Amino acid sequence: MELFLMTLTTGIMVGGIYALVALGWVLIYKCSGVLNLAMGEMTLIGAYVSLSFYQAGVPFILSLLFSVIIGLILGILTERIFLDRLIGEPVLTVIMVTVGLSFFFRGTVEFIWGTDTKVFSPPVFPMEPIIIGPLIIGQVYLWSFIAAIALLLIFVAFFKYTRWGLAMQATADDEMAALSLGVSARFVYAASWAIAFMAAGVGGTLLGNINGLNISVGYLGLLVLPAVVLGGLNSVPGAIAGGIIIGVLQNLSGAYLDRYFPGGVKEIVPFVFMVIFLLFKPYGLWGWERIERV
Amino acid sequence: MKKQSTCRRYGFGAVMLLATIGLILGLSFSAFGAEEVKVGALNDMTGATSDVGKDYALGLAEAIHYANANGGVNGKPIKLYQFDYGYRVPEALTKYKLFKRLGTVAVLGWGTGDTEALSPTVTKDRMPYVSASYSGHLTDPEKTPYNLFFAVDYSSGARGAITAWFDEKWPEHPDYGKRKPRFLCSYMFASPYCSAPIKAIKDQAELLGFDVGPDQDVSLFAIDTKSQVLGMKDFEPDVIWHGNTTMSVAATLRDAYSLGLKADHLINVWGFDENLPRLAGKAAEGAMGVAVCAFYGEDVPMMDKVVEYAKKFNPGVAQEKRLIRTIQAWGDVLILWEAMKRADKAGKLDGEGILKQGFETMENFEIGLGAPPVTFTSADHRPTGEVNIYEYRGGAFALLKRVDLPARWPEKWEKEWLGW
Amino acid sequence: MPTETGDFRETPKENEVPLLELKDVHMRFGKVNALQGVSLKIQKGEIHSIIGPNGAGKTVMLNCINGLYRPQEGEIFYKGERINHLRPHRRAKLGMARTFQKVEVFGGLSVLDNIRLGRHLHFKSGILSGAVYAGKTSREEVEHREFIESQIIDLLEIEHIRHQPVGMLPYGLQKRVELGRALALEPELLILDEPLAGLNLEEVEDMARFIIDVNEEPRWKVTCLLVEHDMGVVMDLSARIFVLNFGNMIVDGAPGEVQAHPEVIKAYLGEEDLYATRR
Amino acid sequence: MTLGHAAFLAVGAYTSTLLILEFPWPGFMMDWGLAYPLSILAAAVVAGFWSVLFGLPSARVKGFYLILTTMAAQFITVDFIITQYISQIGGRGQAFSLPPGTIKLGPWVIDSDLDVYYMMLVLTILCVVAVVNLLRSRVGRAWVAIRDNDISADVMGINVVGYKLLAFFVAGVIGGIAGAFWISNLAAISPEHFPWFWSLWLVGVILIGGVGSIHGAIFGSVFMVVVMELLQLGMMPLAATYPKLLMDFLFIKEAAFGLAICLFLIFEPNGLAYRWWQMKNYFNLWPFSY
Repeated sequence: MELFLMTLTTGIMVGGIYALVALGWVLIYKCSGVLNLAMGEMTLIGAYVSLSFYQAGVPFILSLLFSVIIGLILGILTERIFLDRLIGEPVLTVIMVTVGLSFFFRGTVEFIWGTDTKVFSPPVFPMEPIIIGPLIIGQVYLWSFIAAIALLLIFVAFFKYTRWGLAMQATADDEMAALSLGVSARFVYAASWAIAFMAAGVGGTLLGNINGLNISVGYLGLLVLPAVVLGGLNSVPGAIAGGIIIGVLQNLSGAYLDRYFPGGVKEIVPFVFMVIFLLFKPYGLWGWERIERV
Repeated sequence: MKKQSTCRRYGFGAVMLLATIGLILGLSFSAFGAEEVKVGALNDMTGATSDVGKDYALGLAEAIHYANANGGVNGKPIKLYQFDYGYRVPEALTKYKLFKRLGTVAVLGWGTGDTEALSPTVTKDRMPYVSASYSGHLTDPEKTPYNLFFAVDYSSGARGAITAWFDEKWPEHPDYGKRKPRFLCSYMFASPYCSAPIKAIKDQAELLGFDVGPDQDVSLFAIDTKSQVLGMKDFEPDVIWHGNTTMSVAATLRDAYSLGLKADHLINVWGFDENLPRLAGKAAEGAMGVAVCAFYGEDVPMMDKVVEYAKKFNPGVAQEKRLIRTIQAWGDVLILWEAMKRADKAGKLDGEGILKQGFETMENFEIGLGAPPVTFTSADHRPTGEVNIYEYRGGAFALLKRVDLPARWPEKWEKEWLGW
Repeated sequence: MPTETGDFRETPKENEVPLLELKDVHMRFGKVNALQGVSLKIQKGEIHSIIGPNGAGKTVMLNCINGLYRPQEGEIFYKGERINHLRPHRRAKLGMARTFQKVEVFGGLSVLDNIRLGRHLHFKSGILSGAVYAGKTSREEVEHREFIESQIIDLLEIEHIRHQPVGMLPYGLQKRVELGRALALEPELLILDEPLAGLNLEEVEDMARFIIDVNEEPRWKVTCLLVEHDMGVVMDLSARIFVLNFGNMIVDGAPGEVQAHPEVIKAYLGEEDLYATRR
Repeated sequence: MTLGHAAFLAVGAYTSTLLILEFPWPGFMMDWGLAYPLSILAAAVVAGFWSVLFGLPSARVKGFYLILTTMAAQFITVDFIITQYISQIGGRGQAFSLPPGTIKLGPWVIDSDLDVYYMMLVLTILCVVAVVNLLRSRVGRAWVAIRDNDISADVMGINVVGYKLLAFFVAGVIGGIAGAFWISNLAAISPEHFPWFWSLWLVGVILIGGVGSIHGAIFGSVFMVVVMELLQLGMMPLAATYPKLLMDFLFIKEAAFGLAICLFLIFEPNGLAYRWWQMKNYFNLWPFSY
């Protein structure tokens, strides 16, 4: 029972970070219809940027902020340089461009930062565990979770209550109508990439704080795909729920299934689950079901 | 639509032309030098084990420089072809073929997976393959005569480590004498490096009367190991064997620390170096591990040369960033060098000569570097049975215990433990 | 011509099993009720039309008939056999073919290939012989090519364009190709979703002629189910007319009856100007 | 489009290898060199069915979701089943060694590069001919129809799900054959021979060559391999002297590869096959431009 509770809580905590990255993914998809396979590498870039600032002696909060700002710039640049020219191209082409981007980003990251594990030192969050009743929680997890949730709230508020947020929602719903109301679609696309980059950067930084940072954080970024499929591709609450579910699922299976299927169950379970889930509920938990019209 | 393409078509044609010319030039390129002894080296500078591989690669090059400065192979300089293969078996196969084309007399290899995969091929090619994989599987000359290394093999090392903990740490435990010590292994199941000694470990744990818990699978790349650590906690072990490399061992130690797991840690050769405390911080305090030679900068014979060459050839790499891996690289180069010198003296500087007139003539050969003396015979390629266990405490590595396996279990060492 | 069909329509054979029958079909999309208990009988050999204002659910009804949608309630019978559970391709095998409101041709393929695709069901060769190609497969290809050339291409008068990619053709010809593709199935029931929409006057006449041809020529004798806005043509061609409004049936009867029906006039023919003239 | 094709290559290669190494062949079959050809057939069939297994979701989903399932196929097959279980057979970890001389086709021992090349030539021609023929027969037309417009294909009596699964099967079969053939050129196989990168690389090849055409695929692969090999050869003389450069070069290569795909897709969305078509037209119409 204790094991169960512990895995459940850690699952939820890591899931919060996944949710943050998944949110960025859904945003891009909702606003511009781009299925982004470079999300993992975007996570990496953000994480490495803030790590570099932190190692250079900048306080953590500030370096996180710098990373967010750089994410914003990179997001806009990426959209302008690569994606902007592809509006109206077939989905396949756009997906492959994001795959190309992921190679490009990854190569660049490896070139600049190498492939070694790097850690935030001195640690940002103290390593001593917190004990709450029967639960022992690492402070890193707790703080990361709190930060992720706070950011999620900020993003949601941004969409609900700001002018830009509303403009983005409008574009996502009906591009033509939004255009006719004077919303610049190009602005919205760029903004969605910028926000996705920023969210990924924060998510990456938090993940990097747990045990250090190496190229495999990019793989964790890939996990957002099962998460968003679970939630339905175009649902923001779905992405958040999906992220948390994937986090929990991963940890539970790691703790329990590993005995019966030794080997990397933890890495593979989200994908297995995704395939099975697609068979029975193709549009996710909250996705729009498409009705074929002829 | 067609008009605008004309100029682009020429551009495209030009590219193709250039490509063809480049291809021809590339094919006609070849490098031959007179009277050189060619040695190939496969290193991992970018892959899963690059955390330890890069330093090893630097060490190899420096050690070759040292060998050449001291006469090479009886006057013939050694030419080193060093390639990064990213810890990928396919790439290792390709690079090995390239070495054969280049005409190398021996190869300095790296990982367990690729070394084991290549072993039938190197046996057929009679290519001495001195690798950084100290897998026990490679020590049986019946099966893998051309695979060699200078240090204690993983299986023996692990046996030694468990024995050292049993001798030194268990008696201090409050439960000593009341119950069996609880023990489990954490490693990447699918990695041949990690799984190579596991059978021997289980055997040794049984021999010493341990209670063995379920294995935990931790990927070499892992940075999040919570569920595994929670799985370990469930068993409440007294001691844990970590079979991975530094990156993931550090992650596991951190998670064990932050999730409040109270146990001692025993770490395999490639997970135990100066980087471990850097990555794991406080969590590394008290960690024990196998070290096949002295740590960088330790006061042992030859260390002055190692430091001198490191400063001379790689001044860009800070001294405090150099690891025990450099010393391990030196160890491999030094025995290969010695074997080549002996083979050359016997007038047979080829694969078979290096094996028979080189390696298999070594008896208690002292490499220096704090490594135990090595012996190879035509029936046993285990270099040594002496295991050094170090402990990290208070910011420094200190020798905890030296376990002499052949002395302690002579029967088993002689008859049972070869080749796994 | 209308008089001839007029004779036929006076004697509906009540005792015969209808070719197609819908019984109390309901179709909902979320909260929208697209069809609310629609029933329909189509007898062999007739041209039966469905009319109704935009959004009445005509296309939904066709989609239910050939299996693109599964109605939540109600039953669909084809030659007395319940076909609710069958997927569209199985229904095609039973002898249903259809065209679409917005043409759904394979734009990248040539006219001939498009029609050949329609012959899909009549090809027998499997994957292995397909890979070898020689022998059975190539013989079969030749046979069907002959059928297509002589029967369909001749009928629809599209010899001159048969090697052109369909995507490049004008809209009217694309519609014709689509009809040809449907005919290549040699169907018993041909479902036509607004075959005349978007055509110019001359093309409308051609198309109407083709429909009558396939309905009457002994070689074809195809029963037609037609959805159309062009009231003039509908009144001329149809043996029976089914009027649909907001998912409900208003009336199902001979053109004369329908025209006289007060509710139809109110719901639909009142806006006669709008539908009689082509947009 | 699949993002997991390496998985099917892997299934083929492993089926073939396991059959050769572990299956108790009667002595005469080994002597006559029948083991390898038979194992190729088995590999084709196994890979085909394995592919169908992952094609099953295509009954319900399409487009991006399908791409995701193929991606999952990669992770499940290669990173889990093969890495964790299949390659542990025999208890020696990751890689299966193929001792030289194991691969025999009848009396013909395939162990030099030239042998491999001849065999590849024969197999490639056979596969290309088979696929070309398939595409101009009933099956191929049905696939094209489904690709272009699955609804009207369905209405025309084409069993859409059935044909999709058939397409998966054929793709798996060809992947299986390729995988089984590949082992003839290797001294050992390991899961690392089939990374996800490879699957993506294959898609990249097809996009650079031109989507949906066979000669596009051939152009693309020739182009990519030549470029990569050239880069490799160009680096060789430098590598000996500057290992650090070699390391960085690997990363630059990766980044350049990504960038190349992006640029290709942006500026040459029709691929090399389109170029070929243009050139053909150019010469056909020469000296007029149109």
